[in-house]
Amino acid sequence: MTVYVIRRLLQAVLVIFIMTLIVFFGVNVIGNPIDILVDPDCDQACFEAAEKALGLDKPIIEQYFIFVENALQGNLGKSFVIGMPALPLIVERMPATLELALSAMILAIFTGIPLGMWAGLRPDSVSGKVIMGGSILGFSLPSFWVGLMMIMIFAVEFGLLPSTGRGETVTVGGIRLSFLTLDGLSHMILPAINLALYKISLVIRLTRAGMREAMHQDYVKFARAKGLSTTRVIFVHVMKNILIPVVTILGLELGNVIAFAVVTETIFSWPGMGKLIIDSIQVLDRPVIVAYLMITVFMFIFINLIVDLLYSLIDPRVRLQGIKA
Amino acid sequence: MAATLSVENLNTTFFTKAGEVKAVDGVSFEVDKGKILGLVGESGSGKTVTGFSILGLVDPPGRIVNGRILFGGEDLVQLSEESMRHIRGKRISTVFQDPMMTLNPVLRIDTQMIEALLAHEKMTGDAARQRARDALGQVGIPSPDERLKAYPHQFSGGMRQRVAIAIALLHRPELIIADEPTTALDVTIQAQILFEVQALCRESNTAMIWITHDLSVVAGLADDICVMYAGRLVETGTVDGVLDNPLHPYTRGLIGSVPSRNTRGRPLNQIPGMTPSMLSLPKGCAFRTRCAVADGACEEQPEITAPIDGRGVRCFHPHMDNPQ
Amino acid sequence: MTELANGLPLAAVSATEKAADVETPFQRFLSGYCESKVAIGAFFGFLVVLFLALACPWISPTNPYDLMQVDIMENRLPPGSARYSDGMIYWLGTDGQGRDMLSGIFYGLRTSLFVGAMSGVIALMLGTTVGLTAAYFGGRVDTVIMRIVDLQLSFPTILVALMLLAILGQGVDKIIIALVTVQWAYYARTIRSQALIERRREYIEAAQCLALGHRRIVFRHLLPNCMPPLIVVGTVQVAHAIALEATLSFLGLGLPPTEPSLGLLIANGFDYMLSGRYWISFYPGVALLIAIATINLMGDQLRDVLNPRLQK
Amino acid sequence: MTEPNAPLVRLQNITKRFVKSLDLTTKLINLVGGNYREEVVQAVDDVSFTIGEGEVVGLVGESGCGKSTIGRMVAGILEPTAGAIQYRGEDLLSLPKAKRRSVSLKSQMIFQDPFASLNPRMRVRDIIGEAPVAHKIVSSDELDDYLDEVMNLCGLEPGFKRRYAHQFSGGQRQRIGIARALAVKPDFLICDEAVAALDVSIQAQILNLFMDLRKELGLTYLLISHDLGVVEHLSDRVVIMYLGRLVEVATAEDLFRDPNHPYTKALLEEVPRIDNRRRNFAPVKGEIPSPIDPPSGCYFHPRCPHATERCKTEAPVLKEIGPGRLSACHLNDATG
Repeated sequence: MTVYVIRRLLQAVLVIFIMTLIVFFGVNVIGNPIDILVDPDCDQACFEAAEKALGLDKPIIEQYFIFVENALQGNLGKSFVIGMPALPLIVERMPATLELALSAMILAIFTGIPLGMWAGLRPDSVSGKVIMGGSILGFSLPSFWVGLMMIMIFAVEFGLLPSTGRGETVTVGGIRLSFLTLDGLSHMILPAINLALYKISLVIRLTRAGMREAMHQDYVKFARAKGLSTTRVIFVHVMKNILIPVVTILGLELGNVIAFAVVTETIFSWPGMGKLIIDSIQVLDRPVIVAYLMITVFMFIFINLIVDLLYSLIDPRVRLQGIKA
Repeated sequence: MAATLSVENLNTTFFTKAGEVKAVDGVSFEVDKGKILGLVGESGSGKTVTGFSILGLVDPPGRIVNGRILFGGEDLVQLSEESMRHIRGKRISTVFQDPMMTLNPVLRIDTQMIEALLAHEKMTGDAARQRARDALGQVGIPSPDERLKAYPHQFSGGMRQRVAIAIALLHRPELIIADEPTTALDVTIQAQILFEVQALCRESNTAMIWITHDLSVVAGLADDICVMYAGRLVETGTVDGVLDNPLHPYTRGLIGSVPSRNTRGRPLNQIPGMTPSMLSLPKGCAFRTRCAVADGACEEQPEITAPIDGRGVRCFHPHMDNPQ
Repeated sequence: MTELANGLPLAAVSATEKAADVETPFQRFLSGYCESKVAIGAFFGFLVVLFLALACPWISPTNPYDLMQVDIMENRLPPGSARYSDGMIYWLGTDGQGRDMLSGIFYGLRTSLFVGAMSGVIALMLGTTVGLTAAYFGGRVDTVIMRIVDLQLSFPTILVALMLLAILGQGVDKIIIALVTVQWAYYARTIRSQALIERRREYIEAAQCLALGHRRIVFRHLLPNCMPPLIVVGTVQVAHAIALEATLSFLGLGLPPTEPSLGLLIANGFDYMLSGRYWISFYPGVALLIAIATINLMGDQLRDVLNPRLQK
Repeated sequence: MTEPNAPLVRLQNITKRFVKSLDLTTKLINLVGGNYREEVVQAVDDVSFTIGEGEVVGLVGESGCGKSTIGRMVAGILEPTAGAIQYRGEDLLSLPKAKRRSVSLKSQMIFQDPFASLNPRMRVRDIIGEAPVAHKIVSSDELDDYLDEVMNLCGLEPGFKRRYAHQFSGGQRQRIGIARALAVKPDFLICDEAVAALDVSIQAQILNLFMDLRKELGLTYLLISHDLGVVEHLSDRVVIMYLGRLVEVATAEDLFRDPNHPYTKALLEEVPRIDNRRRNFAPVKGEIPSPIDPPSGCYFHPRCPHATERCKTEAPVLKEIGPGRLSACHLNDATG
């Protein structure tokens, strides 16, 4: 088990190192920010001065080492556009995105698993087929288009729900949260559903497939032959077997939800990291892009690590392998 | 004395897209207290479905369409699912073929044993744990206290099957249905399991149905034999009677097919042809197309007759020239 | 010899057999696929979409990118309006520049399907090569390749594509590169795991035992049997690629306005939506949905039919 | 039974180890004082025996004893870690590649699983005909006649050539597997549990086919099986294995009449027989140990009723205990 943890940690460090390389050199290929930032009338001298001020005159390798050194101290550069340090800029936006992503995940879990179980238990019933049809639809709907349609129906046509912004927020421990106020909550409903839609379909399908497979296993028949009640067979024997893969995949999907928030945030003008990155890409605000990438890379690696470790804890079969290895 | 279990004219049919499959077709037999009945047949003969029918565990598209299963004065076919649940695991328990598959891989052994106890009896958790531990000890699992906390994959195949048997024995059932429980095991481990099963049945006077394709195992273990072919019983009788003097051509062929010391260097007495598809059985006797003595009469379905006392055979031309 | 043969009912079978007796794996697959009416419907639906996309220069009422045919004055007309010049009906209305929506959707479908299919094919070939290499050579090669694949898969596709496009800029070729980059790893992982399963099966051992060449074993025995899961992954990925391309174009990072895809059409309508001109965003979205849904429905049935656990 | 004059196949001190080596992480941990060792499975441990021309040798053992690994090494699918395999006196492993290919073609294998052993995407004619054409045993023009011949030989209707494997039952599939092997004109068949997955009545058909082919073509067999009934029925000589080591080698007659090694005795005791009614099973105790972590000394000692102190420390060697009989047991030293 310890070996497993150490191995995963080493891998994580390696991945972060590789990612700094890719991110830094990748982003430096994007057009020269000077062209955008500097007044077109600027002469050569003022041009060079600007270059120097941004540290872009040094050789790229040196720039990289400066970048890594600064990054280790938590300094990921200053935004070219806003002039603020990039890291706090992003960290400030993070709660909004995480709030949205987590509510989408919770929505996905609490609607997806019951629906998937139902569809798995009664694959041939009308309700089962409707659920499956719905999940195919959810899988196929382009989420940005659904977002637009939601705005059009709920905000424009019926005026039921607000379509932009976070609404009223409450600051808890220095973090602004929307879901604690009624207004904030009403602002969250549409974006959260929008973001959750694809995941709900995914959870339904995973659960249903797992359910159908598990129901045909001998251990289910044996559990029934022991005289256990149907509820116990389903909620203990089958559930535990399906939840292991479903929870694992969902853990890994959390990263995906955070990334996909880019789209939802753009549509609903949700002031999160995603909106920031799109805006930054459009003006080539290099330090912000780099900072965003480094933070997300870090976040994903952290999430993956936690999920892997949890997985090895909840699945007894993996646990044993870990001990052996 | 009434038999522990009496199956009368059982018919279980699977209504598949490709057509109706009469997996069990008019099967009748009895098992007495303390006796072991060997239900023998090749793959697809309906022996497993017979076992599941008794337990009420036939899943759609299959269902019992006809017949009675008398157990303790009740007809199990007529019982509600809820009453059936109280019989399953308590009065009739089962051991399946693959011990790898029958224990839930993500639940600890103690969970799986204690839930089986609590499903039928009110008792404290401690008492249940105690019972579970004793049951493990009874089937020869060393240091049962520790093993209770283990997961199935931490056991070897033989040990897992012992756990399954321990679970089957928890409530001292009146009947155990064992479906090929030793097929997946090595010879020496199989012998250990057979030894224990035999001893346990004798001690507790439990009736048992041992479903298998292996005549040799039945020969050593069972009191009576039922031979199935294509969903129908073709021959019944005592082990000695059937194996020494098989009446049905299929039973004769089956016995002749088993290689042994007597057949060394000589060709085996094989049955020609293949097992027919259950979707397109020959009309009349299903064995007709592979049978050496079949004639026009066999295009009708033969009924079970008793040409010798205590024997049953479903054949118009039973092999009678060697009566003992 | 007759004694040997007595295991089979020879008399019952004629020596020359009819073609109907031979059920090829493809026929078996086909009859399995046709068991679901929805799947058949999806197939024909997809054929229609494909036809529209391929034939759009000939069947669409106007060429929306021929400025001669566009009247800027007739912008944002609701569905059913008639063209002033010749009375042609704009069945789905016109967009902000006065282009016929229906024609725009046909052309947009063409671009979307092309990008989806193209990136799918390239990613499939790349992924298959890499995955088979990993599975066949094993050892260190395998470890290195699979680390890269894992790394790639641990990052959300949209993020990787977004960054690539930010670096590469807009264009059909650029978006195909981006889509291939985010997709090849799925194919590689799928084929590798399948190849590892198949490699251990006895028919591969039999081929080795018959001293057949490595190339023959890989291409005639191993690869064809690895195809089923690849096909399933392929349909899912093509649907995913189409959706992703639309999303990226919607965000303004995918295709340039000169290569209009459905995502771009929807994005154009975004601005007019709040004023109730729904059709500019609505209809391209429906077209996109139909294209993706038919592919997903087909994929769903393929998954059932090609599932080895359900075969036998 | 006379000792076969010319050995067709000779296995000399064959060893096969499967090693799960350490990865970088565990190596790093070892550097800072960790103690992780490579996981080594000694699947086959210093095994030598011969198979005479025209002989049927039964190789018997329980799961994990390495019998299938031996079969695969003899068939050329796996390479031994150490030792030599001779085929008609030629050392298979040191032959040049092309030559080795043609020699190893003479040994063919029949597999256990009639479903997994046939390529599901090929027609019967390709399954059987691919190798003979590839190796230029027949030209593609003559292939059809050749296939008819081979298929008839195996009791297959030649008219079924265009069908795919899924259209056949288990027994027929096994015949196709046999035809595939015979099509390259082998001298030697390795049958790895070739009838274990079949129903009893079909099993008898295949066993009869093996006997007929032996007569017809003068084939030599290595019959790998856990089923003593099958082995006794067909074999001239029997090799018994336990946990990768040879335990006893004897002619079938001797072995089944008078087994020497306690493990062989236990096996023979416990095999269920049809003429053995309502017996009292008296099983040997204990589990089969894991090959990853085998016991010391004689591998069988924890389960052996006659085990002594010596058995716990010293592994017995395979010794001649009679004409053509070998056994690896310390008890033989004590008695004479």
